[in-house]
Amino acid sequence: ACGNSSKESTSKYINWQTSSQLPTLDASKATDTVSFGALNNSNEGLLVNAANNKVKPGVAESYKVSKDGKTYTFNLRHSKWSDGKPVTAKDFVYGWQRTVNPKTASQYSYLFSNVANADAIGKGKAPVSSLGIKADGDYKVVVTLDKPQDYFKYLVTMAPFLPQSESAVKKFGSAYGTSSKDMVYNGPFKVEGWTGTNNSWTLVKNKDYYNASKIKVAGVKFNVQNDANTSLNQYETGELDETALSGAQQVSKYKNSSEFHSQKQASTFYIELNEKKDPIFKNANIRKAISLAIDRDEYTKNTLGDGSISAVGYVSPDMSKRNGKDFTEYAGTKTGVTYNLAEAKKLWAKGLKEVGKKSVNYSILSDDTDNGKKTTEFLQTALEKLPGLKVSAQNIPFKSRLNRSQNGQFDMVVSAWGADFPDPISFLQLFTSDGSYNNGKWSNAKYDEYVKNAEGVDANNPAKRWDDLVNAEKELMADQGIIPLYHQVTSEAIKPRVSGVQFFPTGSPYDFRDATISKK
Amino acid sequence: MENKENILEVRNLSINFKTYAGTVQAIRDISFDLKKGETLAIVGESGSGKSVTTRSIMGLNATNADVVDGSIEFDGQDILQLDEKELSKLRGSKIAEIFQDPMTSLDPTMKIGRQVAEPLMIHQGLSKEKAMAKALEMLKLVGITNAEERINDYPYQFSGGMRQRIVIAIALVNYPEILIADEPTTALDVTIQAKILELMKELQTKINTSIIFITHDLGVVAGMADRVAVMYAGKIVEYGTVDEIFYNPKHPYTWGLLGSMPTLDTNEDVLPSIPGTPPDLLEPPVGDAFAARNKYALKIDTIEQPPFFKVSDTHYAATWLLDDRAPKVTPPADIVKRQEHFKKTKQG
Amino acid sequence: MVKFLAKRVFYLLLTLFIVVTVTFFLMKLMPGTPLTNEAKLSPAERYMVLKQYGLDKPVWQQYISYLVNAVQGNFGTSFQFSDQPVSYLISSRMGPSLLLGAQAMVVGVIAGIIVGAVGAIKKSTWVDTSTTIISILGISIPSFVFSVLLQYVIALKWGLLPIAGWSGFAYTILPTLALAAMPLAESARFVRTEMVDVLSSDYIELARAKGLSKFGIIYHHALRNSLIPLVTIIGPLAVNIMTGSLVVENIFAIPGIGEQFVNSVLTNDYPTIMGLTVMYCFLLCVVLLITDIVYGIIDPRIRVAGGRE
Amino acid sequence: MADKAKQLPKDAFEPLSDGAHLDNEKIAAPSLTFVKDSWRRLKKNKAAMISLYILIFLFVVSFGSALIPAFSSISTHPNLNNLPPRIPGIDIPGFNGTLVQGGARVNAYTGAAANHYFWLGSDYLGRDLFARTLFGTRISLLIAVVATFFDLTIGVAYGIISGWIGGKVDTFMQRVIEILLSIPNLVVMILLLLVLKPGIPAIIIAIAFTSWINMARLVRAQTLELKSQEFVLAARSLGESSFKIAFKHLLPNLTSVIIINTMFTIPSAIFFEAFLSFIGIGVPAPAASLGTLISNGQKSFQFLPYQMWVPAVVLSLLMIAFNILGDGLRDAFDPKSRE
Amino acid sequence: MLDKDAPKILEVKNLKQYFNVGRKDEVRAVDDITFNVHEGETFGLVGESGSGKTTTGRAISHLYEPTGGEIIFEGKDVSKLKTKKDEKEFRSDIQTIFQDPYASLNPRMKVKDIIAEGIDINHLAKDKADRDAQVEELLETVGLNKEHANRYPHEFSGGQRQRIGIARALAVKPKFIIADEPISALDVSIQAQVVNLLKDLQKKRKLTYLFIAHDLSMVKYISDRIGVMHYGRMLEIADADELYAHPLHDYTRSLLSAVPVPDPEFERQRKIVDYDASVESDGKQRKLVEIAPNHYVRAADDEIQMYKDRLNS
Ligand SMILES: Nc1ncnc2c1ncn2[C@@H]1O[C@H](COP(=O)(O)OP(=O)(O)OP(=O)(O)O)[C@@H](O)[C@H]1O
Ligand SMILES: Nc1ncnc2c1ncn2[C@@H]1O[C@H](COP(=O)(O)OP(=O)(O)OP(=O)(O)O)[C@@H](O)[C@H]1O
Ligand SMILES: [Mg+2]
Ligand SMILES: [Mg+2]
Repeated sequence: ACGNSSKESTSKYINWQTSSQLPTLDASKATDTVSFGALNNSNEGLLVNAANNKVKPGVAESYKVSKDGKTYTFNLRHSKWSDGKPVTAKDFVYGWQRTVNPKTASQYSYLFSNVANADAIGKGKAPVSSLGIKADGDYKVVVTLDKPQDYFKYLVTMAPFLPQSESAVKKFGSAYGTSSKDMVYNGPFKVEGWTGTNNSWTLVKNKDYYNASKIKVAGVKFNVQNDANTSLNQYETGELDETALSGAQQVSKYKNSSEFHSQKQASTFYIELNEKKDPIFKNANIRKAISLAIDRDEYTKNTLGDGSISAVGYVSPDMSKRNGKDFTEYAGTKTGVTYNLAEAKKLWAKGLKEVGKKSVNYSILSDDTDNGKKTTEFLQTALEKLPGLKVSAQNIPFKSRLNRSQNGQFDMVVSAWGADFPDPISFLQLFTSDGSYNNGKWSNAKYDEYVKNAEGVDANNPAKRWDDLVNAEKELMADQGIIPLYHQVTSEAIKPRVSGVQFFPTGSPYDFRDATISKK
Repeated sequence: MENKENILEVRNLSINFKTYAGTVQAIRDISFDLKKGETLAIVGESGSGKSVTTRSIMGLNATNADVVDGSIEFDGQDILQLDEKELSKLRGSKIAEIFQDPMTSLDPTMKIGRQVAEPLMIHQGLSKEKAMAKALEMLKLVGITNAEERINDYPYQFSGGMRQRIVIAIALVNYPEILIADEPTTALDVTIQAKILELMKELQTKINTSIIFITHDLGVVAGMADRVAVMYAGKIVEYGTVDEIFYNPKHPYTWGLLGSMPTLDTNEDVLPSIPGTPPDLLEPPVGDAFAARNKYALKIDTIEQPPFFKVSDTHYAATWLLDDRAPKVTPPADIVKRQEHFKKTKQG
Repeated sequence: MVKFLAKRVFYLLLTLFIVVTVTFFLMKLMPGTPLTNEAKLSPAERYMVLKQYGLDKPVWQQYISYLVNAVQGNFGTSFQFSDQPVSYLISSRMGPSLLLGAQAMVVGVIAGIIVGAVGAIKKSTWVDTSTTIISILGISIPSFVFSVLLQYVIALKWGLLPIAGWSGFAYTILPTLALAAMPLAESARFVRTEMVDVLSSDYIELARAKGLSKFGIIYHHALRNSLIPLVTIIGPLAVNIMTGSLVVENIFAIPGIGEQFVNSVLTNDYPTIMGLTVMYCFLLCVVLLITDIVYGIIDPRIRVAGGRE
Repeated sequence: MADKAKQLPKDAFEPLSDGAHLDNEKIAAPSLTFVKDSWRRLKKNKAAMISLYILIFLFVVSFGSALIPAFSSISTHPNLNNLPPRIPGIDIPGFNGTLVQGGARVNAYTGAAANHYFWLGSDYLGRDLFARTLFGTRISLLIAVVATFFDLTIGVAYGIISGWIGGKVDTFMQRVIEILLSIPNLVVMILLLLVLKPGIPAIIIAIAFTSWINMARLVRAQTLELKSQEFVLAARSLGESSFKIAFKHLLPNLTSVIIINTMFTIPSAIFFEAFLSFIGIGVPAPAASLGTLISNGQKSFQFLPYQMWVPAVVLSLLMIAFNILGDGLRDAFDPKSRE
Repeated sequence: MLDKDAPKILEVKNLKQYFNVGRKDEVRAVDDITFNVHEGETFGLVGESGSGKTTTGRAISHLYEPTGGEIIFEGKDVSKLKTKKDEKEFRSDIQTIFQDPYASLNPRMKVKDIIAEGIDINHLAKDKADRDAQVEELLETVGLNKEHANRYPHEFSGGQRQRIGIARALAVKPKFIIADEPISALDVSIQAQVVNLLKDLQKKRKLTYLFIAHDLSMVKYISDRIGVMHYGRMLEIADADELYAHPLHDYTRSLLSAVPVPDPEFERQRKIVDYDASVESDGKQRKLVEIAPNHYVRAADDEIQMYKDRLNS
């Protein structure tokens, strides 16, 4: 079956569906993918994300990294803001300082923590001006890091690292970034028609963009559409050029169609077991038994059915590569994610004996989204196959779930982590003993060591660092510190007339600068 | 008075109602006439069929009513055969009705002027202004003080007596030939009732309309009626002139009615009363429906319905007691007293 | 009348005060802050974020300032939309909801009156039965099912109207229909009962005795008297529409307040939830107040009394 | 005139043996109590009776099925998911296990599923939709029962107290109701969700807060009316205590109002819950109400329409039946509709 | 019949009963009325609708707290009954028969339980059998069959219901019965049944009646003395025959002139006397004055002579 691509629009604009509203255009305040998407398409940072885990020049025509990996020098091209003012090194300095400044209350300032003095500034212990970014003339930016950071090049593509025009920020004051008018742009597109709260906005080609001649589409119209049926209907009648496919049926309808696009997200869903609250989970056999009892293939294929793939480990595949080989191939262990009910039962029995219990009763916490509910329902039946385990389900809104995870108010929780940038460390740093997202309080000295080395001694040695990361992943899986479930894959249908849209697993989800619309 | 022409002739009217419980034989073969300019009172206890009778004269039978038989001749046409359109031409113009309860029979949301003017606009095709002017006149006629101002008031702003006057104004505004008054004063105080009755009599002479007056208050009947028809269980059991009915009643039911209502100078220790309750019209008894409550009942009453016996040219009663074969019974003392009184006045 | 009004306004304010207070303290019981990546922030940064939302002060101070601000129509800043005042969020999304609500109300109530009146006039016939079925279906079929069917059949299969969105009158038709079903059914039912009563009242009998035609009776006497009490259910109907709009706006992608409410609930945007709650109550109170006043104006019986039981 | 009389017995004109026939106070009709009388009238109302039977049927089947293991514990078979209805021996499209896919009707029961029969299809976890719907009906009815409970306790008590005591107490209680009334019940629910986790307790509390208001108002109005009735005055002048009057005289006379209103509370509670489930704050998985089932079904409505139709039809049936029965009871209890 | 020297069973002194005191819609339903009722007599109360008759009756049976004045029943001030026992005793001594035979019986109770309510409250029955026996006897007293005990009120006609109401009142063996328009809602033919029953009971049980009615002919027939009320005030009190023979107050005259009499002859001669109520509010101080023995009229000092003249004319 294929999507009988009934109608197509003739609009010069690409009509794009998005499931949530645009919260802000203020780079310092953005926290979500919709904002990131709008910002990265309407503004340009030093570097720009490119396909295959690469970066390409943005406002910086070129850059240099010092030997010790601590100093980055970016050479800027001559380009303009949409209000006609030139984009200069000062705009980057100002933008970064503004984000790090605790007064701004940016929630992503932690991304800057390797930039010199950033942490001290964040704690209010150093002046903002001491941040490790300096303008050398109008067109050269020099960044100093506290310690080498192999993936810094990815960070500078992200929205919080975008330049910000001081004059614009001053001019718009508190309204800055709260509507498409109260903002200036230096990217390939400008945002128009966004009042701050409405359900649609448009990325319109920015004629002041230095590379404007290369931009082939007039723009992209975004429509917020929550209801999956409605948006599919709109897609099929040609009102939309793109729609997210949600649920098994929508996915399978388009799976074999040329309109089908799927994008692996750098995001993994996993179960955390609360070792602090329920010491029984300190027992590795128990943890392994739980993992082995879950048939992930059945789960992703039959229950989720939205194209997401069974977990191959913790770090998601197709995000980070070395020598053309994916991280998961290096880490290549399936021990923590296989299904073997017989073995599970054995381990479970053994584990129970070790902790001296006959039967236990736990709840499993998850989001109240569709998938969240399906997940708990599935896990409930799957885990109750372990004799003596009784599971109840709890589905609550995302933020409440987050809160309860962090406060340790759970037995088992289904968490998800999406990488901020395409490097395994973005995943692995979570589960160190003192990791702030280590909600289950799993603790493993070897693992801690590997992660520490990757961030420290081996930071400027890519090969060793890579090994550290691979070992950390192996250790995590071997000890079953968490129980990975699946890696999220988003699927969408895109009309054949649209091509050239670039998708990314982290940061801004899409890039329209190379998009084209074929005329019929 | 005797030779006045009949304006309405009801013949052999029988009406049934279909209900969940069965068929109610509400009216069973009644016939009567109404003469021009006279007032005919219909009396009888509750449920005897008074309202059903008048309703069919208005052509306003309930939806579950079934006219089994009979005719109502008015103006050379049988009202029962008219269609809704022809009926509505009659209603409010030739035949009008005053309802029992003045508190509920006016539209609470319409100004009273308009309510009085409505029949004029419908039947005479008058413009609103003209109709209102006439309505005003009528309201004055029925004694609404300050009518000019009050014409724009709503019903709730009037007292019961005033409302009844308005209802009368509505009924009379087209000078109907027949006015039906179904217990028009039961809901009112005696003093107000007296005034309303006075007013009706006055207006009747002015407009020369015939009135069918329904009540169970024999006092009112005595004051209002020229002729009286007594109904019992869906039948007329006695009719005659008002003097005949009050002073020379022949039917034991009429005796009972009269006796049970003390006059200001009644002072017997025990009031004559009619024992028991009226029959169930779902299954009217065989023979005389009144037999079960009649202490003068004869055997034949349980076998055969009594026909009308003539007492005088104007006076008929349906009781076997008037049959030659029947034993002579002495009516209750109270009635005898009346009869004596009657004889005296007739002579004197 | 003035006294009556003053009293009602006082109760309105009291209600709002209670609602504001209850909401406020319930929110306070609630875990969660505007922070998404709380764990990664330094205490200073965390403090700054909290300060930005005024969450750094003691609860009673927050309460006082919330009250003071609420009086001025200021409900703080949304968690979901950074720097966006809740009042702006509400006001900018009010338009579509009000328009839809009003349209649905007008369409629903008028159609309901017709359906109900016809049913009452043709009481105990097949017409009555079918109008009764219409109103029972309207009450019985959930708006979300009805919306989906409308969209599927009329927009998708027949292609008569746009599927969803908000750009012009055509876009309002389906959601209006979906929303109007409930008021239609409710008012049809109400009008029918009321009219059956009225039609058996003495003054209708008198109107018939006056010789009015069937139409005249209905038009001049029955309708008005059966419609006046309809005003009393306008309030509950308005509530129905408010709740209904939550679903309908979502399905038809209408940038209205209902859609925002669901979103805010799902994203734990407390200031917005509070603002919307207060606003819903306010709207409802105002609707109830207006219906009371209107009732007094159009029903002559209580015009002078200035109030009703 | 009189001579058309037929053959009469000889003693026809004798008085009836004195007074014997005057048994005037006899009531011939069989004694019909109010309930019997109303029941008789209800029985004449076909639609209401059918509704009553449907409701009884749904109650019995949904609660009865809880005793049958196959229905009470619903197992998941992720590999048998999303199968359309198939009933053995029936070959009508829609019930023969076929499905329209990409324009063609195909048999969905292939592979592992070949030997299974899901009479009303299966859901995304391969659960039997029939069993799930019964379960959902059970939950929905349960919520209805709870709403009824609050209606009958809080609502009735509040109404009686307010109306019966009157005066300042009444004014105060009416103000409270006015305030409660001007808070949309969805808002109540959402506020509750801030403190409680979503689920049946939260829904029940929300219903407890709001559902009884209508009942209280109706009961109060009726109480006020009854209060001035002479039979209540009679009881008072006999020295009956207020409490006893409320129980012996008011309550029995309120029954029809109460029953009728209950018939309308039930569907609105079911509806309210369904609505909450639809916007995602209803009963938590794996429990499901009809609302959750519809909400789930609606998401794949275009592909697996039966997943929405099955619960939607049951829900609508419940709503319609309760409404019609309510209407029927109103007519049956209404003294005005007496013949 | 009237025993002039019979002791006073009830004294109403300056009774005031206002509603909604202090509000805009204050009603002075009963405004300073005084009268006595002697043991064994029937005191009739007439007056137009809204004149305060019912309110007077209810105030006497202590269903309202009087705004002012005293009600003394058998020497005890009704509003000062302290103990439960006194209260109970009082409640069973005074009973009311209501106007509306439909509204006065609880439609959801069996006749048996309606009648026995007073028996239950006062624990007058030894056991269930005794209770049934008492009910049966009461039914018989009011002319109904014992088979009726298990039926519901709606199965009875108005007259029968009224008799059930009477039976209920009699159940507690009262001394004093307030009959508030007990026959106004009944059919003419039934009215006599009830009136006869009341008279009969009075004789047999030595009851005292306060008989309230519209229907003056009936009031005259049944009452020994009559009080005429208007606008919450008592305008005239006299023996029944005296009142009819020599009505003194203009209002009484007007009322009498309006009574329809079932006698065409009489009716033809009838003249309605109008009454202008505004004289009552001319500001003059009026009180009940005994113009002739036992004949009281509400009069101002300067009117006394006029009334005396009227009496003798
Ligand atoms: N629409 C109807 N359906 C069934 N029975 C009816 C209907 N209308 C009247 N009846 C019955 O017909 C009989 C006569 O009723 P009608 O109203 O004429 O009595 P009435 O003499 O006017 O009594 P009242 O003095 O109480 O007004 C009664 O038994 C009544 O119950
Ligand atoms: N509970 C009450 N609250 C306010 N006003 C009342 C109340 N009870 C009676 N009234 C008013 O008191 C006045 C006297 O009423 P009451 O019932 O005593 O008159 P009545 O003489 O019995 O009249 P009717 O002949 O109509 O029975 C009337 O104006 C009535 O409206
Ligand atoms: Mg009648
Ligand atoms: Mg009274």
